[in-house]
Amino acid sequence: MTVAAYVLGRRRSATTTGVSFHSLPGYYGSYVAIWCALPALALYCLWQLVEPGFIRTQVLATLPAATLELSEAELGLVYNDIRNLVEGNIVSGEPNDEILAAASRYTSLQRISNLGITLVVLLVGLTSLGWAFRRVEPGLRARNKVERTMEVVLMAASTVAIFTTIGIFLSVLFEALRFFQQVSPLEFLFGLSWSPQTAIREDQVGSSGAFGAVPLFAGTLLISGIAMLVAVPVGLMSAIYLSEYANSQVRSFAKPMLEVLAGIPTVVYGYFAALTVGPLLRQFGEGLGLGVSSESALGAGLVMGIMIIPFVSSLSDDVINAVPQELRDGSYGLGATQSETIRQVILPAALPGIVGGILLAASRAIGETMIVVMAAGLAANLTANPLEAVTTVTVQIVTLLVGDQEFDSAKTLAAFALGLLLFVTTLLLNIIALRVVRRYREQYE
Amino acid sequence: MSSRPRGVKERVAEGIARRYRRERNFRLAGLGAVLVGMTFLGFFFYTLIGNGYTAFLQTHIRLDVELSADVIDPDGERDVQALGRADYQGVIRNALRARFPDVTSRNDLRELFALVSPGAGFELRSDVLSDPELVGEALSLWVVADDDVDMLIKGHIDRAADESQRRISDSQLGWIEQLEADGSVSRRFNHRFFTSGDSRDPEMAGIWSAVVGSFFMLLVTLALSFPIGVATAIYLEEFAPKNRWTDLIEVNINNLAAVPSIVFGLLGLALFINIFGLPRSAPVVGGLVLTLMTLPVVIIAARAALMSVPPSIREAALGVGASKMQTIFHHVMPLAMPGMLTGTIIGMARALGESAPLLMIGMVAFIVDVPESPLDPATALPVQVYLWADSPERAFVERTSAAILVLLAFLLVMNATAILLRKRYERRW
Amino acid sequence: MGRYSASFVSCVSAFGAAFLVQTAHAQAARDYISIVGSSTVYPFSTVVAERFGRTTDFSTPTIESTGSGGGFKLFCSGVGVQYPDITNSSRRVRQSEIDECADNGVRDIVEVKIGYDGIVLANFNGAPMYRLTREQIYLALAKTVPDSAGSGLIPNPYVSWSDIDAGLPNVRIEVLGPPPTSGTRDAFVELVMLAGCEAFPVIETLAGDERDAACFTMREDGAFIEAGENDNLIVQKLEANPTALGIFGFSFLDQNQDKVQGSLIGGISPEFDSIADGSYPVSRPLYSYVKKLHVGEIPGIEEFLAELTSEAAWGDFGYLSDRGLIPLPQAERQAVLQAVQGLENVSLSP
Amino acid sequence: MSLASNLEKETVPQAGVGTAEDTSIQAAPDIRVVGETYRTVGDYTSATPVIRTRNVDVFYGDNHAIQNVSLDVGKNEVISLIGPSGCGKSTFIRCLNRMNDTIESARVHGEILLDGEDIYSRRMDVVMLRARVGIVFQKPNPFPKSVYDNVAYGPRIHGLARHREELDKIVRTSLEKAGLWSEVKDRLEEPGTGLSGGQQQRLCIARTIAVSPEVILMDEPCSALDPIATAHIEDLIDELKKNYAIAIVTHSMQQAARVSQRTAYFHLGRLIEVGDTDQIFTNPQHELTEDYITGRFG
Repeated sequence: MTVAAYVLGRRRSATTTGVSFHSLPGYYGSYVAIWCALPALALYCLWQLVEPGFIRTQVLATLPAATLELSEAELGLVYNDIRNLVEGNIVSGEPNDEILAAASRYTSLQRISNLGITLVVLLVGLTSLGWAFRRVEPGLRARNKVERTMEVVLMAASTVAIFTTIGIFLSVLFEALRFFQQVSPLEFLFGLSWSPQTAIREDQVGSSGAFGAVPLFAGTLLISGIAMLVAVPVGLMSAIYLSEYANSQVRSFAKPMLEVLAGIPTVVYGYFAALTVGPLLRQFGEGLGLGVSSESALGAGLVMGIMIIPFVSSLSDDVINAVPQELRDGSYGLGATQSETIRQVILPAALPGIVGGILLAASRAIGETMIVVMAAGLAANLTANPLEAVTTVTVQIVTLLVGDQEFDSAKTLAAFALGLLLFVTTLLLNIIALRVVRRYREQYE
Repeated sequence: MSSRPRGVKERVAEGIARRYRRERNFRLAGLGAVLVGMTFLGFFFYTLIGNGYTAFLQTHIRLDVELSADVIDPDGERDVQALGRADYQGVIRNALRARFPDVTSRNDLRELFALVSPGAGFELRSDVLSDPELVGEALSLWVVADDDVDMLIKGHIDRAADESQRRISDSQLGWIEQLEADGSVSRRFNHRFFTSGDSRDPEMAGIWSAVVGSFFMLLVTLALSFPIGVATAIYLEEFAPKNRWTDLIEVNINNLAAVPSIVFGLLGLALFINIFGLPRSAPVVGGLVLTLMTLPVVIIAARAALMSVPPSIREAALGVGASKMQTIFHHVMPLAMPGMLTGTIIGMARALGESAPLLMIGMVAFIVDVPESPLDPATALPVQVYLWADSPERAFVERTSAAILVLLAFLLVMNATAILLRKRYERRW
Repeated sequence: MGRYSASFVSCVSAFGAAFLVQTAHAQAARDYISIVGSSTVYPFSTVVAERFGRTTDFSTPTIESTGSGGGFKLFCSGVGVQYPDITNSSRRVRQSEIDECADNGVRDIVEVKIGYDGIVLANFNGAPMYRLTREQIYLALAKTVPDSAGSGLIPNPYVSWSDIDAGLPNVRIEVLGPPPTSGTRDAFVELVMLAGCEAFPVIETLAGDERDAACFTMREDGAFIEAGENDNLIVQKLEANPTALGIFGFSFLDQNQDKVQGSLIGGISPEFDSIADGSYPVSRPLYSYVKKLHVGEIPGIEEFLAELTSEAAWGDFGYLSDRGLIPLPQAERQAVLQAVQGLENVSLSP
Repeated sequence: MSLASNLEKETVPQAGVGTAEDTSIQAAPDIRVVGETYRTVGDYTSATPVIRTRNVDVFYGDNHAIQNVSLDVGKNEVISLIGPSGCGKSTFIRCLNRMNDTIESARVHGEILLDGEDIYSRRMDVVMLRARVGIVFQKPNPFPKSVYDNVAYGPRIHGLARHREELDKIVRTSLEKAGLWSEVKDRLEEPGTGLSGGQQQRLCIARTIAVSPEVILMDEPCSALDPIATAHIEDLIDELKKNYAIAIVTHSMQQAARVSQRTAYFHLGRLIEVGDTDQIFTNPQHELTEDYITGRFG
């Protein structure tokens, strides 16, 4: 099958190349190429979708009636066995004659199918090519048509985001609704206590189970806030230094190096936060006579801040570079120092972009999972004290989802409700942020 | 000059020292910020290399192994099936017994046999299968030591500690010291770490299947997120009318960047596995999930890059009669390419290091066999790191660090490639 | 002209096509066993799988670490190649899960009890070893405890161990343990907390629900720290924080003897033999569940089960015991083996 | 590195490019001059110089953009610098307040004195220098701030106003001097970028005046403006010369004739001729000047 696809692909590209030899300008070439490729491609894809089902029906039809009486699922297993045989994999037990017969049927069908689709695709490709080819004449507005096609493609690409959102929404919605049948939404939204200590086994009833999401969101905000306090100044100052002060060698070295920070697996940061920063802060705090939890929000926040530095710096760097040189000249011409120019002219001009970068970084902080899973612990304290342990929404989602409890218990379903809530919250935040940035932009552009 | 307010020069002069001080401080703050980032990076590398470099070496023990034909190939036909079934671990055990003939009690033998990795027999087996001529010969073979022995030799186990506080018993220690004394213990390059798949025996475990899995996943991610991301950015920035619909798309994109990665895992589970029927643990699903996750990053960066192309370029192109599409593809896009690449790299880096969503789609799995296509079950490098980090065996600690080092090496290569690309594009105009 | 745009279009469409073709090819034949389930069983199951893959001609099974609940969810979704064949669990299957399985056509499930996992309380071995009783642990970790007069329940007032018993060290109570979603936590609560709390007469006077709440609820004021399920991390945190205790599986204690020491519970030290003979009180069984309908259809399941239940694997000196799994008693092994060979259906009735 | 800023940075050196390679212009008649032996025609000194330059050479990398130029800018006068594109006039005035410092590859040799002090000496502070020698650029470049903040920017950074009233006064007088007050007095809080092109340029002049410089350099201040706006600016220059020394680079000979008292003609990085504006336009001494004035090239 793969070989057939490969041969097909090559033939198709060969025909396409043939077309672009056409003496008319490239647009006519593209036009014909699109006409040649798209229908054939569509047909090929369609066939790929239909074919397995078709072959399956045909192959199973050769099996004796007794086998066919099995349930659909079990038939699937038998069929899997046949295909294992065909593909030369190890099979379960010695194959009997029926299975062998079915396997040879499978092989021949597959051969026919491949041959057929090759011919059909070629035929369709050639036909539509011929049709398009004949239409190529001076009056044809090939460019408009090609460009229209491309615009549609571009537009289609932009809807992926919408579909993703809908997909996410739907995939968490139903489970979340089941959760809300067990726990009232009001308690979930405004409850000040989070303690999903309900029993795992049914004969262990009675432990306290509180599902108030407020402490989780407070914890998330606390940790992200600390992270932003680290990342924004450091990231922004790095961006400023690299784009305004550093010479090109330093810049070309330091910028990618900082970007590496974004690529370090979050698991590694998690270890670093849990094993190095956490205990360090604890010792330091004890030295000062403060009770610092070894899972303090501060530790997780600091490390998370380091991680998102490149998100702030990289994007800020780009927007700072995009500020026109005239503004710098204007400021220098008045006798401003470089730092005055940066603070009072460049930064205000770059602000919308910088805010965008910071928002992206903030989003990353809120959604970050592994660092907090390892370093922030699971204690849902409602506190603003960064030295205490807090937990975040994402930590709870992970813990609840990979736990050992039953899958339709309120505990697991709570993860979906949290996911939904987080999703909706960030959506609202983003809408607000977009409005703010836009208003700012309208004012100064 | 009469109308100039008096003392301007003096007033400027008055503040100038202070302003220069601030300038210097500001500059230092900037340098400091860069240094903070670099220091952390340096620190990370230092710790990782410190912890991980030993994983690239592996302790081996030299044994005189007799591949007696009676044991391995009793039929004498050199039949591959028969050769494959033979007890090679037994052969190695016999060699150990021959080396320490004093050991007789059952418990002591158990401890003695534990010096050699359980994987050693499998390696001997594949040696013999690839060269059946070996049967009947006596070889001096460097066999892989057990992970506990490895840890001892590398100094992670304290020899002076009380017997109850180490994994190596006193008698085992004695045997190892005997072996060391006659030069039968050596550390050699750990090629298995790079060529084999996961294993529960740390000395046999490697990253290759995870590397291949990550590669397939990134391939899918890059192939989808870059074109879709760039196309979306172009559409939104250049074509889309400013209306509620595009507002909606824009809010959506920003929002998706904020969605916790594990939620993407939930989506992947529901959509790709349950609805599309794609197999679990497959890199193609991982790639699709990571595509959705990295798309917003790519789109946002690509839009910023498009935005920073001066309008004069567009006007110039439109002015010579290019269509809008031509203007964008011939002039604007090449100029915006460096920025787009930066964004894509950040996105890909994030995808490369991501493990949380893969949990939901079955990629947090024990995979020994190296995947051959994006549809075979596979795991990914960060997941491998995560799994090893959670393994009880001590020897996985250094392997975890080493795997992270490899991951970072890939990342550096990616960044370097991007820099080269960026340079090329920048030179083009 | 148009070269860029044409290549761009073809690029995008080619990727789209590639994606579709991939989708169509998705249901490739599966020739390996698919195992999901508990992260506690994972380290044991993987060893068996690896041996199996090495010593037979079958492919090495893939094993996902999804948690017991997630494992059952997947396992019970249906019969067919896209569903796993075996799920591991650190607790026994629930009736509701069996029902859900049956609803989806997964009628017959074979239960394999593979061994015991000890749960230990351990601390850094540079610090003094704790000798605790279950009552003391209960007093240290419960949210509400009986007051000194023994007349009612009060919020846990104990700050340091010496507050509970003058014989215990005067250090802050700090115990790192698993979250409420974990089977380890569940077992710990039942085997330690419940046993500890029942020793107090005042508990007996409470009604069922209240009594359970009093016994099962862990304190939430920072003395008991839910530290996630990564046991290695707990071990390393203990090293960084010598006064704290941690709750984790025996295999991690076994591998880290040079770093941590297990506390004595009721005078018994958590050692292989004491757990195996049942004198160490805190251990729980681990299970694998097999989909009977897949046996004979997915290659190698029977052989895998044979490997799992071979003496070389789960026996007293089997390789699983090297990894810290406590073997079942000989007689129980025989019984399980028979049930597995006969592919007997799981039944929850005791 | 962003493309936009790259563009900006690269256009500047181009202003001074073209000396050696541009053979078509080199083929123009009778350049009698090579290297050291060259002398500017006319009197380049001023009786009351604010800025004196002697033997100035500017290099961009290997490119010799300004060669051996000596010229004074006198008090209360407008001197205009004319010449064909790429002749170095912009480069020259950018040297006068060290704006060329911002270009990495630029090197300046020779002597440039402001009130007798060498501005390239170590003791001269560039911030102080630019406060004393203001510059207005070709393209209006108001900051993305309000009109008020645009004008107040200079006084603020230099600490010229002790309190708010003083600052208000400076802003107001500057805007009045720039002839903009009546137009913007009700929109002081609106963004400066929202004004029309001519207004923006006057805003930039007001911004420069607000620092009370001794010299104002203008680099083709009207080239991006319409005739009405240009007339405004020219009136303004006429007004400003009472208080400031002004050097203006212009493309337009008519403008030079209208606003300046002295005119300097640059050609391929050399100062060819300098003299009273009337004399230059009516009776140029040098052949090149004559050719340029009469429109034979340029």
